[in-house]
Amino acid sequence: MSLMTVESGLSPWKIATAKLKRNKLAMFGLFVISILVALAILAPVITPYERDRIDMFKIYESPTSEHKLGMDEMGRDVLTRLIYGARISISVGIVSTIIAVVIGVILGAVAGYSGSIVDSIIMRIVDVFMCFPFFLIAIVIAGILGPSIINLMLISGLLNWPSLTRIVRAEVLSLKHCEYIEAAKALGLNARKIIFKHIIPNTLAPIIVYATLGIARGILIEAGLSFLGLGVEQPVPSWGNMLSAAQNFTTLTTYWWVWIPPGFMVLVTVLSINFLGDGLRDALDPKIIQ
Amino acid sequence: MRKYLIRRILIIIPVLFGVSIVIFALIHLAPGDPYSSMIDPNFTAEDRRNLLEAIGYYDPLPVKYVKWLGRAIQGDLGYSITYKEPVLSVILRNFKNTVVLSLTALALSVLMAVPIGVISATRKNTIFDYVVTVFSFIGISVPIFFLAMLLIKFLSFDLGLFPISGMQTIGSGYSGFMKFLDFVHHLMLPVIALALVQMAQLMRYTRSSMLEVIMQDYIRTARAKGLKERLVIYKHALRNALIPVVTVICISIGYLMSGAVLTETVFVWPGMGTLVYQSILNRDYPVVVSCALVMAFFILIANLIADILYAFIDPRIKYE
Amino acid sequence: MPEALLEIQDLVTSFKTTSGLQRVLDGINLSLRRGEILGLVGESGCGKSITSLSIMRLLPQPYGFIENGKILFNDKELTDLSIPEMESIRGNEISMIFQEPMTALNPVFTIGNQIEEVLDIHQDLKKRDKKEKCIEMLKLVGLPRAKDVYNEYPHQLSGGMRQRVMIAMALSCEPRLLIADEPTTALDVTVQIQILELMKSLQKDMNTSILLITHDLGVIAEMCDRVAVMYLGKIVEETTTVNIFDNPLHPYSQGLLNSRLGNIQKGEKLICIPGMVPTLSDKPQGCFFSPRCSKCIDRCKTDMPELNEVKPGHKVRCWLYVDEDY
Amino acid sequence: MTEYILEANNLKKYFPIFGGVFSRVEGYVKAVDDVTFKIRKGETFGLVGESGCGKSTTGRTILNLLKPTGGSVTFNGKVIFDVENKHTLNKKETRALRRNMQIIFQDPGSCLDPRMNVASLIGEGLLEHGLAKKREIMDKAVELLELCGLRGECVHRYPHEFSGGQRQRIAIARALALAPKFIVGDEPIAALDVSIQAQVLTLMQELKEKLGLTYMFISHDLGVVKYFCDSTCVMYLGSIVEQASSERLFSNPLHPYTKCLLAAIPKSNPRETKERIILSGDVPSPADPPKGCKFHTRCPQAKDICKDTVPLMKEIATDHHVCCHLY
Repeated sequence: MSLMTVESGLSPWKIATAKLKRNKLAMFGLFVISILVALAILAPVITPYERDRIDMFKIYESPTSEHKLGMDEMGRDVLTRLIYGARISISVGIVSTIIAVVIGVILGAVAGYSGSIVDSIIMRIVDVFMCFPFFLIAIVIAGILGPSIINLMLISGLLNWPSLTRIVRAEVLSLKHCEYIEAAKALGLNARKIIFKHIIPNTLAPIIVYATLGIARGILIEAGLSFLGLGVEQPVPSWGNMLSAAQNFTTLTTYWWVWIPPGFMVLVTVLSINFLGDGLRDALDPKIIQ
Repeated sequence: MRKYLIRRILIIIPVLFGVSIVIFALIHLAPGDPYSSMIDPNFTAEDRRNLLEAIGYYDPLPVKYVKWLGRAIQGDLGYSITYKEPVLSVILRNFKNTVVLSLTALALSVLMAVPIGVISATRKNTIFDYVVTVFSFIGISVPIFFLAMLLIKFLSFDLGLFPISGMQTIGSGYSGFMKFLDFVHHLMLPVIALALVQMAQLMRYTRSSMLEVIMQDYIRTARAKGLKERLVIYKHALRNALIPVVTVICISIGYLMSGAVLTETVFVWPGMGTLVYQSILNRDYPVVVSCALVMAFFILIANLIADILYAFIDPRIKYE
Repeated sequence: MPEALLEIQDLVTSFKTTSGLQRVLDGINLSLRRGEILGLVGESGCGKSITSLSIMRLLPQPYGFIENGKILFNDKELTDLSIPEMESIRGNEISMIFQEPMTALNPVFTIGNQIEEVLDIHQDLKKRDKKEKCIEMLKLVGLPRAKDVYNEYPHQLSGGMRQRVMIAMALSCEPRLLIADEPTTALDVTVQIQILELMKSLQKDMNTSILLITHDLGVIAEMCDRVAVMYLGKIVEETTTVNIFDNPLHPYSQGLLNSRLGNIQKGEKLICIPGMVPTLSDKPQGCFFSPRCSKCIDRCKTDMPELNEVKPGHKVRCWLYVDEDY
Repeated sequence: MTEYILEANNLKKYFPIFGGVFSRVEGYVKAVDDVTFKIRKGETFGLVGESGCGKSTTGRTILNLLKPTGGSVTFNGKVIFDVENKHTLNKKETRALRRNMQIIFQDPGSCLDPRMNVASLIGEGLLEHGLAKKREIMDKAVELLELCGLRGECVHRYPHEFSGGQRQRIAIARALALAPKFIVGDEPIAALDVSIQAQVLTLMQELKEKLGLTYMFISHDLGVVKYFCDSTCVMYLGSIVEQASSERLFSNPLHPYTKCLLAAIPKSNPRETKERIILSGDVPSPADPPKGCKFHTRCPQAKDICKDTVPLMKEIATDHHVCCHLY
């Protein structure tokens, strides 16, 4: 055995990685996201000014060589706050997605695997959540709970799980009748082992895709709620609350440098994540390995 | 078919029950008691207590829930603190405007998105398809209020093509047809903002649904019959591709309303979104919560319509 | 009038793939006489379905295309025809039935609608005549409740009934050529024989030629006058059905016949063709069958033999029959 | 006395049909309806029938992969389940049973977990039953692969890198890993090409001789069954209609359905003239089978009695059972 040349196989993951690398839009998305994450982590090192430093004489100063993106309504450097804002926006996206994925996957797997009454109860709860207009209910809860980052993460996470539950359930249901699951049963594996060794690894693809796109959704919700003043509060900068400066009509029409950069950042970030998510969807498509 | 419809309608009941519980929970989560501002501040604590007891403030939760549900079914959603009138009449006034806005946007986006999605699918991997794909990616990625603000700044303020906000020109004294034109003029920009975002989603959906259908065996059969390619696409493929798209259109009414909340706020369009936002700022919780209830009900109806339409366009449902 | 209804000459069909062009059909020569049933037999991936799609010019777009060769149908060169000209031939002069009756009919239109559509395109009939003709066709293919079926949707019919509907649709314009791509593979044995008998009797009545594609030599024995055996995009043997069963020449044809279990006695050892069909991107040098062939000689490993007529009406692509008189 | 490895008595498996407004059980699809058979040690037992006749369900039910609705199965003298007497195996016994009974599925595309390599696919059962330690898995997998005619170097490859026939060999290797005595083959060659079918069948035959296996071979292809099986059962709509040694069944079929089936096999040679009994119509729905003899609606020899009386299984000759009023 040791002398034999062993052929290393192409695992589905390797194929997916290779496929993803060929997808230009997805690689572009990944590249942009990497830069943004690096910026967010390195914010204190690379920003030219202190985050909350106020220069009363430069309120609404237009972009200059000193302040590349100008100054905001309180005389703070927009570029600096923009880079710090990435921290909040991205972490809200990630944390809320983790919450949604944990709830969604567990409930979906339980509903799909157990079937019968448990399944119908979980699915009715999903129906209830799905029939609230997502953003409206987020505003209502945010309004009641009051603005804070933690509330923001919770709201976004707690409202985002139902569709994942549906996806995971459908996936588990179709896997349950798959012949290799039956083969595993015939080998004597118990339910727990079948779920962890066969079902979960094979449902991972849609979960990864959903989670990726979920981060994008989280960032959009942060932007929306903070824009309305129901999310992140001053002086902590987030892209959403920077945008809310444009609620002031003069700012909207004249001091474009205060609100266009954060809006643009949200767009670019969400777009990159969507590119990546879509690329992942194609790359992880199980059809290619069957 | 009838069985299918009855089942669909019956499924709504537990969902409505769930919705009402969530709403009721929200009412109770809301800070402060909604009555304090309605009671004469000169009342003694004793009087206050008696009064609150009389309206059931100290009842146990289940009793309160049943009473609340009973009133809600009769259309009594409480009393607005800021508007000093029943919540329902406030909501109905604004609801109308939201419906006009979102349905116009929906109609526009469907009319644009479905043909573009179909063409994009039939010309997969052409320049047209790439442009459509990138455009729809941008559409699903842009925060709608940011898009709205860009439209206001560039189209309304810089170029002066559209009014900046509201539903009509204040103090213009327009009447009749002119008034309607003025209304349409105000409507256009928010509709464009909403429709662009909605279109992006529908386009993607139509395209992928179409791509899937084109691969089916019966499309090959249709071609083998000698059918013209145009008929193959617009009769055989489209009819099948539209089945899931129609469902998505109905369901997207809910998302449209969500998008409308932010759009309305930016354009100061006096709809549900503006009402919710203002009420939150005014801490007028009965209005806030009731808005959620009305919207949920509306979405539930939209989903039901989706199911019914589904049964009509897909013959496989009728006979099951 | 030429004897051959369909004459395929040096047909090369290729697919664009991520790893370059792949020749799925590699110089097919085939002729089909009027009123004849020609069988095209081979294992999956040998290109038999692609042959039929090439004739119909319905190759999956934008990947598949005809690289070279001629397809003469009734003196017309199909590869030169414009799209509208081709459309007027499809379903009218050449029609086709497919393997999967469950998915080959459009689920959202009634059976009547789908059959009338063919009449709409190719014939100028009044509305009432159309319906009459349609019901007549349904009766012709042995559907007992033709009038009801007319208004029904595909999902209300069983697989066998759907395949009958497909046949009715294909024959409604009395085509000269019917291409049947594995028409009974998805059906049960008892239904298969119903469909085969139906096709045989209709073929006699209408004097249609049939190109029958199958992997099942039993179906060939049942139906065909002549047969062509395909392997990896090439025809390796072409002769009468009787010849192929009595005296197969190509080692691959012999192997296929030996692999059939029906007429081997229990306990007898099966003579298998070793190995498996190579992939298109990995075609062997010389004769494509040489790595699996038990009679492989040196020459087979370097040169591809031609399809030679070694006996009247018996063509074979094999070095064993080239120089010596066997 | 012949030794039976498996006996199934009055086996039933019904699937509920949900319907109506409240999704109540409206009826049952009687996929397997009172089936009784015995399999001798060391034989290949064939189960043939058209799609939907319940042959696969029978195979899965005797393996306990589906919960039986009724009846009992005895394996190697041990009762696996007996629904009427409420006897089932406990977890430990079930596990032990799994070692002795394995299954090979029809679709080589979906019977192997696409995310596991060959070594872990084959090793899974070994580890589960403690038959090999982790470091021995590789050698054992190589050994089994070579036994099944694949090169041992392939152990690190993934299912999608193999052709259909090779995957079926891997599936066989996986089933053999536990050294079972009895293997159910659920249409194991139906999805394969003709030349590959012969290869896989030869492999199964060799393994049977080498390892002393007993097969239950489920197929719709009468030619394969005739060649491969020692005794054969014909099923129609969830019931066995005829049962005999393959030799007898194919030379002297008694039940009209068996006759029709045999007559429907395409000719093996164009010169052959076959007498055809063409059945009219399709198989009725198993949710609503005809009363009396289930075959009477299509039977060319149906009599009045067939319409309302269910025929009983009769032994016509030694080892030849038929379920028909004609006999």
